[in-house]
Amino acid sequence: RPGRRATAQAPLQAPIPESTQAPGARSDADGLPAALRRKRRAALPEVSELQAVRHYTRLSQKNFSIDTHFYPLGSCTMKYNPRACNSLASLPGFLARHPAAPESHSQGIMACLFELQEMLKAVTGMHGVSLAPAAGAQGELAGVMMIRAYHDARGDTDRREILVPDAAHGTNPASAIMAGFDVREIPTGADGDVDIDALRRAVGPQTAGIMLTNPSTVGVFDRNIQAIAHTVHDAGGLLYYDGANLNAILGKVRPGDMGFDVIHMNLHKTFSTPHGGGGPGAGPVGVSKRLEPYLPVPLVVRDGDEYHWQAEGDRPDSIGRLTAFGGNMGILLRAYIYARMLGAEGMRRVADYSALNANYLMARLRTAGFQLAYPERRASHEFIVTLKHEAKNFGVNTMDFAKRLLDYGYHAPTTYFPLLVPECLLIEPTETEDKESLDGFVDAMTTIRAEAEQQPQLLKEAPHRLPVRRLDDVRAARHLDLAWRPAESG
Amino acid sequence: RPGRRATAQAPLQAPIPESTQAPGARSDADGLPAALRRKRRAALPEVSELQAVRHYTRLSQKNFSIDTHFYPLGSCTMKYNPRACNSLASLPGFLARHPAAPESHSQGIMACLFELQEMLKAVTGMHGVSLAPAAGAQGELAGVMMIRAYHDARGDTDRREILVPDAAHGTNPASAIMAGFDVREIPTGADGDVDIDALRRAVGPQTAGIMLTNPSTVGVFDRNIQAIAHTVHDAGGLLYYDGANLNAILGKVRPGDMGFDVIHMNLHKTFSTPHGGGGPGAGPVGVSKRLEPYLPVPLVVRDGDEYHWQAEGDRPDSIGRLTAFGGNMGILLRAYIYARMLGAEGMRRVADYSALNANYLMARLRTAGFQLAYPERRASHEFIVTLKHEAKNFGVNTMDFAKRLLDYGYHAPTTYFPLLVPECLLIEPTETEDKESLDGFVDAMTTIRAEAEQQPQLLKEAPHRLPVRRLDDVRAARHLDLAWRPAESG
Amino acid sequence: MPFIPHTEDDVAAMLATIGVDRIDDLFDEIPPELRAKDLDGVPAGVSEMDISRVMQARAREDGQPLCFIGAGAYEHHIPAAVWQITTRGEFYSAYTPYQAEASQGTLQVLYEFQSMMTALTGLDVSNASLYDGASALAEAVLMAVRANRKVKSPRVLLPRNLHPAYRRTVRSIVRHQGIELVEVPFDRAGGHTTVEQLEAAAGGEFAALVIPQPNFFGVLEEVDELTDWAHARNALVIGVVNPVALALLSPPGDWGTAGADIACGEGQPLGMPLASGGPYLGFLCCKHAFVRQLPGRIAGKTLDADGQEGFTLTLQAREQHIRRSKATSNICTNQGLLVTAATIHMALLGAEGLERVAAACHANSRKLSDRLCEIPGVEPLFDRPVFHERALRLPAPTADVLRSLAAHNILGGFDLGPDYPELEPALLVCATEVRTDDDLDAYHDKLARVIATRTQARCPVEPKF
Amino acid sequence: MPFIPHTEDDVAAMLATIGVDRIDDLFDEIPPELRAKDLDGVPAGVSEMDISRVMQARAREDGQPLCFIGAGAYEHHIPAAVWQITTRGEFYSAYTPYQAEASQGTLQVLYEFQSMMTALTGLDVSNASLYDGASALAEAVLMAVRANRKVKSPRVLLPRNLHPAYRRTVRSIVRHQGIELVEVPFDRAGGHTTVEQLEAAAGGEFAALVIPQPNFFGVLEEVDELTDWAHARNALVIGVVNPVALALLSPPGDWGTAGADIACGEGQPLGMPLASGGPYLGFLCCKHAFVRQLPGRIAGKTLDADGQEGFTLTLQAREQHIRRSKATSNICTNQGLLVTAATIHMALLGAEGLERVAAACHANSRKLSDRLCEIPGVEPLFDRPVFHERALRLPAPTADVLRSLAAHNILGGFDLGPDYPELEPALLVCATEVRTDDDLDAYHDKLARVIATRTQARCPVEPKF
Repeated sequence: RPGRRATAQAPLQAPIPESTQAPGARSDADGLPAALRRKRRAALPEVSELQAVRHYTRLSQKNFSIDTHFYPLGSCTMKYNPRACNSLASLPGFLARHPAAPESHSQGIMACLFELQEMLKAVTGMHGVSLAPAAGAQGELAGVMMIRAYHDARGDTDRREILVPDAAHGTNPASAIMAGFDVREIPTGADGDVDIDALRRAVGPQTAGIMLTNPSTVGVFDRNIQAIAHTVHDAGGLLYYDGANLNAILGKVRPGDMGFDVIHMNLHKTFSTPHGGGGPGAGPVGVSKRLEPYLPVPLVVRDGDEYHWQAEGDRPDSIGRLTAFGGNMGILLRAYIYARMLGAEGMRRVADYSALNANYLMARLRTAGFQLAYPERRASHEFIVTLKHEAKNFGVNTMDFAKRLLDYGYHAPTTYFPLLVPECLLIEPTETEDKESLDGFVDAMTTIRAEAEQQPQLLKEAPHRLPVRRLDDVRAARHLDLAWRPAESG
Repeated sequence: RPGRRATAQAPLQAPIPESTQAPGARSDADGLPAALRRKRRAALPEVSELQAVRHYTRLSQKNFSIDTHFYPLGSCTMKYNPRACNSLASLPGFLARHPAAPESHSQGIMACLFELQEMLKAVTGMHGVSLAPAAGAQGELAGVMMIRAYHDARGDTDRREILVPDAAHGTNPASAIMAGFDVREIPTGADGDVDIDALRRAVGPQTAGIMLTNPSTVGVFDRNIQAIAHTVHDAGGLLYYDGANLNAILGKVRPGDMGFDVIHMNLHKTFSTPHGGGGPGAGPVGVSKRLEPYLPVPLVVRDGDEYHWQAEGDRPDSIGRLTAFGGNMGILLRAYIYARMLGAEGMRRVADYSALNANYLMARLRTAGFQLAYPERRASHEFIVTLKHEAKNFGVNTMDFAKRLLDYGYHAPTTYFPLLVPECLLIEPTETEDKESLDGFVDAMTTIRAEAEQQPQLLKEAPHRLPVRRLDDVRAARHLDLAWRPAESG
Repeated sequence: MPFIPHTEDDVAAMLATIGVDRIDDLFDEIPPELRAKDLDGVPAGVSEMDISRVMQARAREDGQPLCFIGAGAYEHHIPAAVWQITTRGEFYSAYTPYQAEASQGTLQVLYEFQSMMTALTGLDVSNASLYDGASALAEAVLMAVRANRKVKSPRVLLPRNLHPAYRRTVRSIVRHQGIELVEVPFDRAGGHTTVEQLEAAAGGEFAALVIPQPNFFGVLEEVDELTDWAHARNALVIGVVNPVALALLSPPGDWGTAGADIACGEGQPLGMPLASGGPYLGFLCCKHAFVRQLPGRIAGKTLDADGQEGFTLTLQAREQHIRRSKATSNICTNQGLLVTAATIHMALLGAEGLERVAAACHANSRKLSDRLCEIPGVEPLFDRPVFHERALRLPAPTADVLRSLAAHNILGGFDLGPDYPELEPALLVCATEVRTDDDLDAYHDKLARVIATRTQARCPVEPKF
Repeated sequence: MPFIPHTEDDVAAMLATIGVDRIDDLFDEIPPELRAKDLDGVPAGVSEMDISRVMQARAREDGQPLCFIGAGAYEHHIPAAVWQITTRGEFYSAYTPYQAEASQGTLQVLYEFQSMMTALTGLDVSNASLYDGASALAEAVLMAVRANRKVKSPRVLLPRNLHPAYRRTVRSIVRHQGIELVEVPFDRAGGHTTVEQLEAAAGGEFAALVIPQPNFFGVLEEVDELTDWAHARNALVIGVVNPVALALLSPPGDWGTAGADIACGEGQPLGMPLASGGPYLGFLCCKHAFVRQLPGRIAGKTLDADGQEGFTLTLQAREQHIRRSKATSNICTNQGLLVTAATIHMALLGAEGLERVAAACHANSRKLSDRLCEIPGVEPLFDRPVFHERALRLPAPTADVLRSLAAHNILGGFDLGPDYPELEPALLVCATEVRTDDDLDAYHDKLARVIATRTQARCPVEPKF
């Protein structure tokens, strides 16, 4: 394909676009000892501005994205990212502020952050919120570290086990391990709820807490949540809420009211900050009163009309700092703007319409003959279709289905997660898609199943209409090619 | 195709995106007499923000553009539009300024406009410049109107004829007619220069002036320009310079030095303001001293440290105002920024490298066996290939060639213009394309000629790889469908 | 080198292919005596960083005063999505869609724009834009004279309460076409144009009547009556309309018994920033009968070789690049990018959204003029219903008042004096939906103080020196 | 309804399909007593226009003071193209490229980013970003302890002249992994870390040595010597580097005889605005031997079913969504959009462009510190070569001086006192290429005045009251 790596392949002696030159700059950087200087120029691309613009513009067109495609990716909440959030968070005054600027020159942004903290508290029912974590996984880490700090502060140092349902996101156990805990899995019952008996057997004096998503990753609201909370609390453990699925219940049910002690939120999911091809996210944490001393820094507090930062010195029990400069501020601003545009009513509507879309899509797919993993349950904002019959009867698997969906202009739902459902498609339409999108998706699914029956090869070789055909992941891992190198050196 | 007209087909009772609502607005607009009010709501699209964003994002992807494709479109100077020009001209202070803001609140933009006037004077060798015309064609109109005003002011009212070479842009005669002139065509010689004998025969007491492009639309610099100037001036006529091809000689030769009395510039060509899918342009006019009183208003003048507007009242002999608010200011700002980034040296480089690219591409195409219209001449910034042999031998025409180029990812050159060359491709690579682009274009042309020989149908049915196949222009003109209408009304 | 991609090796190879030694040799057909010596007056090039600094300083210098000027250009809220999409490279850096197959994005946008403008104006066809509202009116006048087959007169009635800059622009552009522009006075009490005044001004035959709705003073005309009057005289009717106002006001296609024949106006309120006056967007719509007299580009829907729908420029036989001196106009480049912005803007707002904007502007302007008329000596200039802006009589010279307000960073409105000396001291004020109650209060308070000072200063006090 | 596309008809039809009467019925599995009553604390929704007004006011409120703070975040010129392309919807609103065929744009960008970072650092492989420089260092520390098979000790040497916020972040993140962070003091005259100090601090075995280059004071470390020293003790070397500085400074891969093993740092200088501290971009590169210990996403080149080249995420077996509790890290979402910006930024500048930026910053900072040291009592704190910023000793309490400067809209630098009380009064200053000579003069003049006032005030004058 012409243009690929054109950037790095251009000759090194090419002149630099002067538009980016720093005039007056001399390459004889005075005072730098020769021994510490670079000997060979780095093999960076050497291209003109037009070449770069054209290259990256064309690359962008090879992506699916919310702005171009329906993206029913379960557990990822791929909804519309309002353009206003981008432009207002990018106002010159916000972009220019240095992270170490004094409070006297920071009241504008601090007001936004403070109000965001307050809104997140209100909508989750938590007592305190820190915006510091840079993404959901970092929020999880902060959350479990706070659980640990809580037990440690009480001298309850034998509580070294975190319970995690087998349906949980992989980040849950990974975060628990990073916080120095052991992980014990709790099975999910046939109805999709946590196996409460298994939970009762699992809790004990070693229990530090449980990490739960509710609605869970199987797309249902765990009806026993109160029993779960009592069980864990009675055993001396704390409840951690994985906010990945908060979109489903935003403003309808509050994690704090369910009995959770600590929660992280994925602002790039529930609060519609951009996914950006894999970040940046933001993973604020909320806590009940007893965990408040441990919140990660910095926090914004208000004193009269003035806002102040609280850092390590002000909060000696804090689990500390998670990034150098306090978090993904530009993302927090976007979430703030989005939350203000929604308001309380709009937040409730998020849950209403994401549930409506999910249940409608589920109903239509069921009618179209697809098998649901939990047919007796309401969908939350997402639900699971299992293609095990299609796999058995037509010899095509979920990945084949997924790749064929790309050909029809639909991003694939989440595949093979949660692991406990075979040939699993986790489907989350979100509230910002219209009925036409959902109906189109049902049509595509139906067509593909007919294709699976009649010409399964079509699925197995899919995609056919994308910039590339199916990519060889095994080869990628075996013959590692992770960076381009100039010809002479390799 | 899904999505087409989805916008307007959505039900009218759909709610408006609240993000765009004016809160507090009531639809009972007080004080408006019922008789003057609208009876039926207009059939505008009723869609959500995501639907609109997705629709227009996807539409954009169906376009070729400089940012995605090589665009060797002769006479159009499709070169890179620097992104900095866009962002700096869009600074909030510039966007917010009302056209009727007082001079006290306009010094910043007026400084830019004044300096742009001065730079355009310097690089064209003209005595005065007005930035008022909104596009090249309006600049032409202003130019010929000034010629008329000049003759009229001298009582020389019988000069009613404008001479135009047969190779000229269609706007030349059209503009002359709008200024109330008659048009007489002057033939082009076999070498591409104006037929000077024909010109000598044509001039007379009826001659108001001549409209010339130099380099001309056949892609050569008219070597007799001084003789032409003398001939016309001696006959009492004035010389009009069509600046469409100014890119070819920017900073190398100045129209004022060639003897031209009036010139328009296409800022969206030579000064790289965006073409925008067909505008906005900007068509400043420059004049020699004797035409200065007639410049269109407004102008910016400097008095000490202050800038002032000059309008009708200050310039009684002006041909007047061409738009309500003085021109395409945002485009003028972009051109100003571009001109400042280029500087004098950069302007000369524009001519140097556009000539280099054109002559290189011409040499390579000649070697590849294509026939040049003027093989003995240097190319200016553009040149002409004639496909008359291919048309005769393979039964494919220039349009077939052009459409097949699209399949290879190259925008077609200008076809069938100028009219005097049969099966004509007017090719202008511009200075911002690199050698790889030009070489790729030669390869595509060569491949297509081989296809023309072996499978001409491939060309005749082209394009094959675009969002649509070849469109039926005749049908479009016969069965006029110029606007979508709600189903109920037809 | 800014924007030049060539490496030294490239240049050497290219020169060798051409067969010359130096780039300058490529200019050897140019008479040497013509070669430019230097470009005094063009400063040396600067980096993107440096020009950024200059532009930021200049943009800041002009500040962002509180603006109550309307007068043909209106500050509306523009959804962020509009320009983020419009400036995508595929729209921003595309050419006129002559190669239709490679331009379906732009072409469909043009078609949608035409559809939306016909929906707003109630007429049959729209072109794909002209330079601005004033030049669109000039083209409308030329078109009407060409199109009117019943009346041979080249006379066109242009009311005095039409925007002064429009009147001047029309005069500039049509002056050499043998057209006579007849000015029609307005009613001094109402600010509108009456049939009686038209009768008197018309005198005899005329090809077309121009009706601005609302007119320059914001006053609403009796469009039905005026339209029928003109039609009864075999003249064509040209409506000059504000597209946002059309969300609430009767569209030209519905005026009178037969509807106006042509509508034109300024598209700026549909998503274009004020931006010192441009680029804006002229629109021009007409009845189907006149489509071949319509200047400018037009997109049409057609089929491709597979029978699939697609879009293309059509009726190009009207245009200069085909018809040359016989074209309907010399226009070629129009305002494509602004069409894109306007189309996205209208799609985002929808009809109800536009209605709300219009209603909010109207309410805000009413509130403003009511507040200002609490100040002694400030009163409405006309007694007829207005839309969106209002002309006020002041108790002190307008220019002085505006200057004092500007010193406090308030742009108080448009001074009617220079264009309408008979109305002095008079001011045209406007408050769109973006002005808050605080803004209105600030204006009221400052104006009250300025006027109090001014009117006191009128008392004959001897200078002390 | 903001961002909800449903019409009433849609809702009715959808409810009928589902078989419920009202949307609220869809929540009937939720225990009623858990249903939220109200959301006090969440204000009513506002329009885009209204929130625009709020945000514009707040952005203005924080002003744009003249900033001479570096300390890990640097104001560089960012070419306009960078963010105009990065915020295109296809990059901005895309998900993590798990469906590789539908994500070739993002994946190729990641691959190019990895290529550029390995070129800059001189190491073999790079991941596709971490949250920021400090958390990247924390991951580097964890990785080094895992990867060092020769030394079992969980001790890691962390010099005191490493950025204080980085030290705190590392401590927060690794605290529960049984890792001991050993602080190494710096040389009080040079500001750098010496082998002698390392020897003394190390005591015994350690898994890794962290070397910042330049260090927090801007002082250059003798990286070759330190690297060889650590390698001789079987420890791994982690370089913490500024990517712009790497255009001029020896890359970690070249340090000492064998090169550093891991390099990490803050990618903000590669096209990210200061933006109050984020989102930024952590990078992490290492030798090929450690690739399976590398946390975070990695893109690789592979072939598709037609044998055509393409890109995909690879080595996912390291990651949490596959390995769950055995993953190399819990990281999942990273900083994809910033990677896009950094990649475009580097492509636009190229190596020479980055060199010029680095050289200009360095020259500007030298000029600044020279100017400031003309002021009596202001002098360099350390005598070793510096890059890009410099620590100064002040003749007056730093906090007071900075407060006075801030009152004049100058942010004079980073106060070293709170983190290094032993250095008080001391200030870290920086002037990147965006600061002009006028800016430097303004700072000099204001600082001279502030210090003059302060030092006079120190004279023992009796209060008059």
